[in-house]
Amino acid sequence: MPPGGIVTTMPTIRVQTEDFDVGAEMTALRAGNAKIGGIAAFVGLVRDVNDGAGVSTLTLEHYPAMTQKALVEIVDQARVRWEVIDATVIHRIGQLSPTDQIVLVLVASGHRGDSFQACEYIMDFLKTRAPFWKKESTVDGDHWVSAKKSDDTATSRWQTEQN
Amino acid sequence: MPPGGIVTTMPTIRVQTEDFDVGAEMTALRAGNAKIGGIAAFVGLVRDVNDGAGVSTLTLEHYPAMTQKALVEIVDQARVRWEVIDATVIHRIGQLSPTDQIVLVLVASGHRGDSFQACEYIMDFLKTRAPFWKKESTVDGDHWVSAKKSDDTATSRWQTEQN
Amino acid sequence: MLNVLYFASLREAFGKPSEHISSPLPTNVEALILLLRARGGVWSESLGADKRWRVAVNQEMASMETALNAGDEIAIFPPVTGG
Amino acid sequence: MLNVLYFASLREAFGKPSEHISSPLPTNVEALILLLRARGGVWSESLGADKRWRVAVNQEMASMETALNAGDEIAIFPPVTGG
Repeated sequence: MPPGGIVTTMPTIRVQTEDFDVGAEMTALRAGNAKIGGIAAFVGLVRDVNDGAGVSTLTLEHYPAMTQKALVEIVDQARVRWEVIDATVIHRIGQLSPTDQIVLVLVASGHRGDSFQACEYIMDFLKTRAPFWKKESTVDGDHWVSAKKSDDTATSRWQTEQN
Repeated sequence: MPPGGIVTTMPTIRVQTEDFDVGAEMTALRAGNAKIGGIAAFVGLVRDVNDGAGVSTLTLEHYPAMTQKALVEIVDQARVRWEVIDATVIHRIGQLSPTDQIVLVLVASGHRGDSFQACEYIMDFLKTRAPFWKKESTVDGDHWVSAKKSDDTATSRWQTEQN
Repeated sequence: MLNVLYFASLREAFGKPSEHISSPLPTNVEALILLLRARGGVWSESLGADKRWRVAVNQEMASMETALNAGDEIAIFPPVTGG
Repeated sequence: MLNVLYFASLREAFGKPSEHISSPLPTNVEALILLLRARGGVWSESLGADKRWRVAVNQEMASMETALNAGDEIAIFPPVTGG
């Protein structure tokens, strides 16, 4: 039972090649639930890190049998720590271009602090625990993106801090 | 000049009686800017705190001459602390009902940590510094909502912590 | 002359959204508050030291020591509850 | 028999997305890694102790000590980079 004893809903978790509509996902999440005081959201976008001369496309691969399991577990862990009424996680795969949407996390809670913390926690763990890999195609050729130390740091702070 | 030396954009700040469209605001914020790696968002909603028997409407009043100034200053303060490429703050006034949207904060940054922190900072200061007041109309009559100590605590932690 | 505005519960308690205060012109926020409290009734009650209220001078949050000048817009209101 | 999957740069380096490994059946993740490294070339290079790679057993993150049983699905991949 999460803090506050609020009845939890099964989160919406999807991995898809199609784009997503943030407004529609948010409307679906909050539909008619007057217990929700706020929704924290994060949308990840493909950056053009090299001023237009760089990334032309990004290809996202994943491990289908594990992805859903990993994302459900991350959301469950967030619910142990914060009051989460409902949540949505959508991650795209396949070929993407700069300014395209990659990932969406929505967390609906009674109070904003819970939604902000849970949303950032889910993003941090998604970055370091969910089995997705990015390959960049640039004018200099293709290469697999390296994991960033800053993402490991972002994840490990949840294990040490007293939120 | 903010960290990273990124050229800043004038934030979008609006106070309005009409509802807002989160998807459309997000699309406008990120339009064509390939430097944006992520957008953190928060949508505040009218809660029905008393299981349906309680709040029937909420009326929001503000101090027009001060509101815009206060919100601009809050966003500026966030930009001193984090890399913010662009931001949107929309606050509704007038009469609202449970499940209605009250407030929207969007922060676009190169990296997600900046957008999350700046978005939560803006919400925390909006709650304790922007001149809005809520009046609840319930079956037991009307009353002005009291300021919450938890909001003061949320604001003051930004003044002490080393983000 | 000062333009003094009241908001939310204070506007309702005082029965008016604003008024002009000119003679004597209070020199700082504290002097203005003392002048208003001296009216007694809802004024002394609502602006008591035990009550929570805030003052803005020319749309910026102010303290009891903030100086006042002719033409200033002073707003007195309860702690804000937006968002 | 173990079903061993490779992803991203490891899939490309090894030139295959998966393979079956049966005899001898490695008893834990470390034994499987040693068996693969013993192939030399890209195998010993990509799975070197100085390289960053991860192992999942039955879709859960595993360590070198995680025991393996016939029928398990083992995935070997570089650190994840989604989001």
